[in-house]
Amino acid sequence: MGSYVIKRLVGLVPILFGISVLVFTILHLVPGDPASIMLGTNATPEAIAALRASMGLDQPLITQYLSWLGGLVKGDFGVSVHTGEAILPQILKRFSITLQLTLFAVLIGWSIAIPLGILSAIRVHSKTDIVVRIAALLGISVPNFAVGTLLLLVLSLYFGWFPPIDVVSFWEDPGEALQVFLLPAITMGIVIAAGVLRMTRSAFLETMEKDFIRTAWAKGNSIWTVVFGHALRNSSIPIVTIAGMQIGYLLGGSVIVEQLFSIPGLGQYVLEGIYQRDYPVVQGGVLFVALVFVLVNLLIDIIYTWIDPRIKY
Amino acid sequence: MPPILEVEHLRTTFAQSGRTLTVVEDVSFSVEAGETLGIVGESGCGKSVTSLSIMRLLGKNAKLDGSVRFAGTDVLRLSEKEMQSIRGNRIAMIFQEPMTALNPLHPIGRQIAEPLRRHLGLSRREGAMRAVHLLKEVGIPRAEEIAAEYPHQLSGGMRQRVMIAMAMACQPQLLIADEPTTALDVTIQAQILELMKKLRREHGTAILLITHDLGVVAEMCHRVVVMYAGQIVEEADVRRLFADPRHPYTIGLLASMPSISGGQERLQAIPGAVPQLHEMPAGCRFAPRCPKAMAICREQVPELFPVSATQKCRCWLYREGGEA
Amino acid sequence: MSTYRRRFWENKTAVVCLAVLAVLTAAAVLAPVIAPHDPTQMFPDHRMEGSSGQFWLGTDQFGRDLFSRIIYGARVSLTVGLLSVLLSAGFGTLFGLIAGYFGRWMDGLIMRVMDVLFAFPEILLALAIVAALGPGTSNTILAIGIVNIPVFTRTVRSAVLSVKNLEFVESARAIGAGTPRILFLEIFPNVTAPLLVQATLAISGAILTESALSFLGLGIQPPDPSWGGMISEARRYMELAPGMIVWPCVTMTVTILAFNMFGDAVRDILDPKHRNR
Amino acid sequence: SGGGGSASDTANPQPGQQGGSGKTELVVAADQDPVGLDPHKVPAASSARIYALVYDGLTRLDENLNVTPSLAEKWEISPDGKTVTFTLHKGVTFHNGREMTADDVKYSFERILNPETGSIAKSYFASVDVIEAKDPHTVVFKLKHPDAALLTNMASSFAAIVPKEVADLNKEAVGTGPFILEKNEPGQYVLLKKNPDYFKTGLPKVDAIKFQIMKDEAERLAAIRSGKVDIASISADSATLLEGKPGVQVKSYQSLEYSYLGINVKKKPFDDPRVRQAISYAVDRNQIVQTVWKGQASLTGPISPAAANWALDPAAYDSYKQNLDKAKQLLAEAGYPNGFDTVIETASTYPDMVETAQVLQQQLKAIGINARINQLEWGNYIETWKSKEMSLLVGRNTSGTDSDRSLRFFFHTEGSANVWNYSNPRFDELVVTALQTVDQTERKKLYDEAQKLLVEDAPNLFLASPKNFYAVRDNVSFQPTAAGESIALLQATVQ
Amino acid sequence: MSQPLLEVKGLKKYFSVKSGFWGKEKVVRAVDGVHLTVYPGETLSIVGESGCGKSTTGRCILRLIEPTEGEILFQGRDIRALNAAELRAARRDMQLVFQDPFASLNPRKTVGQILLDPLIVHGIGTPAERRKRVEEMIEIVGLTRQHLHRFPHEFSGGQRQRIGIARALILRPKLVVADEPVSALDVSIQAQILNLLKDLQREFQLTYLFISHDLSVVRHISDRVAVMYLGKVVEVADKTVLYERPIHPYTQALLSAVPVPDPTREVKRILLEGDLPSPANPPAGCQFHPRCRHCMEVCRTTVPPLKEAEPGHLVACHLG
Ligand SMILES: Nc1ncnc2c1ncn2[C@@H]1O[C@H](COP(=O)(O)OP(=O)(O)OP(=O)(O)O)[C@@H](O)[C@H]1O
Ligand SMILES: Nc1ncnc2c1ncn2[C@@H]1O[C@H](COP(=O)(O)OP(=O)(O)OP(=O)(O)O)[C@@H](O)[C@H]1O
Ligand SMILES: [Mg+2]
Ligand SMILES: [Mg+2]
Repeated sequence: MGSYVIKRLVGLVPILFGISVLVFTILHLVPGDPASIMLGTNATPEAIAALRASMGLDQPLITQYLSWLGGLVKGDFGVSVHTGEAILPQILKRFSITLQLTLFAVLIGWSIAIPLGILSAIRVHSKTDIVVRIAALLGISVPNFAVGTLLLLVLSLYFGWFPPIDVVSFWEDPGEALQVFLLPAITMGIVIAAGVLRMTRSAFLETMEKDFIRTAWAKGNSIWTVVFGHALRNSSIPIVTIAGMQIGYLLGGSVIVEQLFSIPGLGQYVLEGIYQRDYPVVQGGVLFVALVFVLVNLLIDIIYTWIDPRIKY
Repeated sequence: MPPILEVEHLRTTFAQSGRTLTVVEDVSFSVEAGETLGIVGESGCGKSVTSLSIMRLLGKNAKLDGSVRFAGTDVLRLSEKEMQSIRGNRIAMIFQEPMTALNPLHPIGRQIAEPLRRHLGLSRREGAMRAVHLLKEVGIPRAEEIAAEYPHQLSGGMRQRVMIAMAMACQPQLLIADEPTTALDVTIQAQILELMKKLRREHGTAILLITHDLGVVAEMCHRVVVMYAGQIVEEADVRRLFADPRHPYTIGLLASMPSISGGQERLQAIPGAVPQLHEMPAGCRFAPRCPKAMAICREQVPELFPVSATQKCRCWLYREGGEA
Repeated sequence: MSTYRRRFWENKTAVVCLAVLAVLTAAAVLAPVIAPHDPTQMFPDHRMEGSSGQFWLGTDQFGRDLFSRIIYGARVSLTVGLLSVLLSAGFGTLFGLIAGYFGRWMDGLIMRVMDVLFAFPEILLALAIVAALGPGTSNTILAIGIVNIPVFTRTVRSAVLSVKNLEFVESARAIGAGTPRILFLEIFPNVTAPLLVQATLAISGAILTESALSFLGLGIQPPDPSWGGMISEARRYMELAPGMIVWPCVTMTVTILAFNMFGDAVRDILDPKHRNR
Repeated sequence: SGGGGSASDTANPQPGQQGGSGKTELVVAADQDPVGLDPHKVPAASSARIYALVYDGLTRLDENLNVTPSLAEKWEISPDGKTVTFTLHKGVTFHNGREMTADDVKYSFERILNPETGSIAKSYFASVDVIEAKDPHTVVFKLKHPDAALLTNMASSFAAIVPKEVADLNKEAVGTGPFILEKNEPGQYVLLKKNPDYFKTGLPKVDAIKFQIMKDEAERLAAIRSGKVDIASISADSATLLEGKPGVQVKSYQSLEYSYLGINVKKKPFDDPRVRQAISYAVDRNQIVQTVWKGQASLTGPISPAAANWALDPAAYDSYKQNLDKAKQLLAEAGYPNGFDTVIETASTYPDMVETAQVLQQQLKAIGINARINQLEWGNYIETWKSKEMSLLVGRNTSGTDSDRSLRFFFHTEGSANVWNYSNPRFDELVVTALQTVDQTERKKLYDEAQKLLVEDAPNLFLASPKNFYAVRDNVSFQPTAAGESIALLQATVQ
Repeated sequence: MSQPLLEVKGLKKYFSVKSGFWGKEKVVRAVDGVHLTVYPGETLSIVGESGCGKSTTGRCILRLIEPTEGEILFQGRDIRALNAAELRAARRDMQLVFQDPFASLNPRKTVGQILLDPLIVHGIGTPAERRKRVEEMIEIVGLTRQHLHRFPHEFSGGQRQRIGIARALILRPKLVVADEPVSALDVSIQAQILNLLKDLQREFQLTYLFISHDLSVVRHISDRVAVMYLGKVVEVADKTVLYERPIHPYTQALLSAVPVPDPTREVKRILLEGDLPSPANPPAGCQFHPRCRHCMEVCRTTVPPLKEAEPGHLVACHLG
């Protein structure tokens, strides 16, 4: 296992390298440069030139890339060309917010999806099943910026409620944080729930047809034992897989939800970076997101071994 | 002494995409305590469905008619809860595929202990100890170690032994074995058949043995029921059946088997194929393939006519109760 | 195939969804005939009105007819959905076939490249591509298309892996068939089912991604209507003119629902084992 | 919201009389993060709204955009107009406790003028030749030529006086202003607290201001409704919604901004003034006012009507009255009787620009001009703007507190923001002369002519100057004006 | 005897299976030195338990998988020396019938297409001729022309197996490797297919390499029988000789384990201990020694060679 993890981590290097090249290339293909964006339509050419020079953008691209990469190898993500702030602390700070939001959203999503998915599978083809399935499909069919806006509107208009405006962490003030993250988490949770529900249902249906489930019934077990003692764990690999994908994606920051609810998460950070052409920010941010994504996948693979003794690395 | 299991006019239908499929039609048989009854028939003739009907393990789309009396009570009339207390306790079952019939994620010992804990209320530790004991009884070496292992770490034969240990855990009165050796190699099959014989001897368990291998039937069973397309076509004492098969299907079946002792230049194949469930012929279901089919065979369903005290046959040839 | 056809007609969901999609497509194709107004025509005196005889679903902030815009929007949204999926399915299938069939370093190389694309946050990738190429329908299609390639590659690859060791592939080799023949005539037809299912799901995903791009200001160019664009524009008028957001949302949801349910139904039809899922 | 990335409204608070009371905090919803806080380097509106409260300039504009004293108590201009002597307010300290002196002023302006700083304010002070600190409280500016805009420009927050000892003002904001930067939490909020030693007694009136970053209009609206924020800038649409609702008041003022359609006068067919004229006649500016701004905007020329002293009445411009026949005729004369195809570029970031573009596109159709809209992501837009290669471009400008900026900066042949390739020697002469003319009536005459000339030549169509809206909670008194948010915040009180 | 059609000498196929990560590569000796000779017109059967390497041997012979070692002479030509194009051409003469009638036909093709494919691949005949040949073939295997337009899933298992046989025979091969062609079928259907195979052999002068684990079927169909155990051939003989007078202890046990459909017969059975060992980790010496009743010291250390115990009867046992 240990060597497996090491091998996976080593395998990460080319992926991250590929991503860094890709990000760098795309970013520099995008028209616009940070200096003129910063100065806007008031700019004078010399002001732009001066700013570019102070941002180090007057150097050849390859030099810029290599010096960035050089820093990266040493664990230095560089500084924002706009504010001159170090990037890594910002990333970590925002990641912690995104992480909390994601976990909360996942919690909401799963606590809706898994019971309903199981229920739907057990009562397959019943009215409950049909309603649950359609609800799940609706959940993935509505754009989430519409859902988010609607939530905000309804709550503020009819209930005069608005989440606390300062984003606090769960470990600082759980009650407050709960309120802060509630709406965005619900907005994200709906999409998560829809995906997980569908997967839970189909995985469960598949498992419930397996021979060993018949064996479990034949032993005289109650439905409770069959479902939770035998079927659940056996269905969990695809569920964990999709959940892992979702978490991986969301940890990259749900750009739209963060934008909608002014959550200063990682997605926003990178998005702003793109808008501002803050190259090091985008490069560092995306790389970090990719790293997290891949690590989450690794974690999922390790969870597999814990779920299923047949899986060995 | 009344039979331990009496199945009467069992009819199992499935509701499927708007149609009703009758898979098992008017099946009646009984199993005495300590007796082994074989059910033989070709793939898809309803052997498994019959056994699952007895256990009431078919899905919601199945409908059961007739009666299945186990030790005097009709299990078809029991509540699900009552049924649960019978399954794995007084009637146990083993299946064809030992690989897939075991939960891949639970250790062997735990799976064997499960019925014990459920039905006999054993503690986790007692269950574990009993499990090891049972593993030894079915001839598994290093039982303590194996109890902690997972199904995928065992060979096919070992897994089937585990299945048997699990089924025998609560000392059931009836064991339903649905093709317990089909997936195994002959040498392993021989081991498993020996084991079943030994357990039968020691515990006096009645066995309902489902198979399509007439060799296994000859070796294991006291009486045999031959099924064709969801119906029982012949029922007989095992010696009678092999010595004097009556139904044209049984006769054809025996003739179409190549023999290990050689001697046939050409096999007597039964022409045609088993009819599909949704296009069952009217009259006798075997009629389209039957060399002796008569006009009546294509129109009316024959009853299970008694041929002798120990033999019944669903064929118009035996309508008068005697030889035709 | 006849059984598939029969199973299709027996599957009510599939038929209903297909009907809905057919109506939508017809509406999109016949937009100039059906739409009561030019979708970009502004009626300054009728801004943000509710539904009326003249404007069936009301008007937007410019006084443009919402009904006409939704119908024309179907053109854009369906085009974006279909073409982008065609793009990603095309490349994804090719890569997936090659990676799955040849395995080894080929597989390694292709899948690592896909990992790179996959690990890149989807919407950011689309955003960056659109920003780099400039906005417009074709670039939106390209961006969404590229973003979806990895999913198709993975789908096809895993389907290939499950098929390539089946005996019929071996038998094709046994009769002396060459690699291209095996790849395209034997294996490919057997990956079409997951491909089709993935495609219907991806179409709805693409429509949603387009709307997200519009939300971020980079979708289809105004004044051409796309549902996503209409919704993101209407967000600001949610209270003043709820119809502006409700109707496109409803249409879009129904469409995506139809695609998704159709995908599910197709899976059921093509895979008898998965009847219930 | 900042228009076209232009400098925020630069204005300085006027000294007030009353003292503050109680522990009061104002929460202001801001739509963007500040991207840095060095007033000489960062021109972004989102930054300027904050450092305008942290720093002071030598002068300040009042509500009516008149120049008033600030750090400079008074000033004297030599008769030839080329020497300006400032007397500094005594006893003014920086937030770090050190007293502000003439050396700081000299340092600040030299920093602005140093090309390496890259300050956009450098162009404001092109006339400055030498700066001398005569004594701790006297600074003398020697000019190359008389500069009528100098004092106004000094009121800009980009001309803030900074302490010479602070190396990086982005990391450490140290000014003399009414508020001290307490905390900057990127993506979340900026917290300012009252400067107890502010040199103008009685100001500011609140103990703290918190700028809460809320990028989404819907969110700002919901926040003000539920009372989570006290002040929020909102759009005209939202203003309609809040009008008459309990708990919230809508405050508005005529802004200095205007939206425009920029035309590249080098590019065919726009090189022909008749084509540009035709476009002007084809455009119904009132419809833009109605549709895009929901009636909450005024017609405008090159100078926003907010600068009442300088702006001409738009009614005076003939081409402002939509006249399709005339437009078609002009097009035909120019050789395009059937119109032509072209592209309108605009920024996706600002919905009003996109909407303006759409209305224009429809209106141009009427005279056969088929324009495709290209909405660009902001960085891309800036690039296009800079390129001088666009055909038509919809944008928004702040016309500036001084007419010199409104005209010379944007349209002089050498003007930094003249990306339209516009060049008219007469116009150049007018605006250069006006800059050096100290007599205000004389100056106004020159500018009047320049404005007319500009509308005639139409390198830009000046479309509408919107009102800006603030939603303000009932318990807050806050009166925004064109002079800027900062002055209003300085005066704001909370019950 | 005549010239052998097929000679297999020292055939080995090792699979390397990665278990664990990094380095821990296990070698599965699926086939570990197989010698076979098949004469024209005869049926040689390979029997043995699951996993003993029967299928791998069959596939290696057709070079559907690359053998690790050994010589495969088909009509005197070494199959292993052929290049890709030659190999494809050579496949006209050697065909394969598969065990699983469900997996061996492409579900997306009609039966007609499936049967046409071999002809197209080898460029045989004009389209009209091809069609004719396909129609003839389908009737030869006992189906009708109407069946050509259907898809495989519309057929029963026995019918599918007929289609599989038709596909193998449409190129008129000399050698047919039949890998458990009847083990998935019911007895009554199995009999039909066995009869068909026999008829076809006579009609087309086919040579069969028949792979099966069913000893009764093997007795019925073969001329000679080879018994495999753990990747090796342990005994080869004429079928009557092998069934009446088996020499290898494994063969004896195997034969005794088969249940006979005769309830009157006393079961006298040699019960083998334990399971088939894993080919990844075969025992040293004689592969069978851990389960053998007659195991001697030499068996633990030395691999017994396959040698002639009597004319035409080869055994790999230290006893024989
Ligand atoms: N749940 C079900 N719904 C519909 N049809 C079913 C169901 N279960 C079984 N059948 C059908 O009932 C018939 C009998 O099946 P059954 O499994 O009893 O056959 P079998 O005799 O056990 O065959 P085998 O030897 O292959 O195990 C088959 O045709 C099968 O397709
Ligand atoms: N591609 C492969 N990779 C690794 N091991 C393999 C592979 N193919 C076969 N084996 C192993 O080689 C051994 C022999 O396999 P083979 O399929 O030839 O057996 P068989 O005698 O045909 O068995 P069966 O009766 O089950 O078909 C088995 O242990 C199998 O697990
Ligand atoms: Mg069965
Ligand atoms: Mg095999």
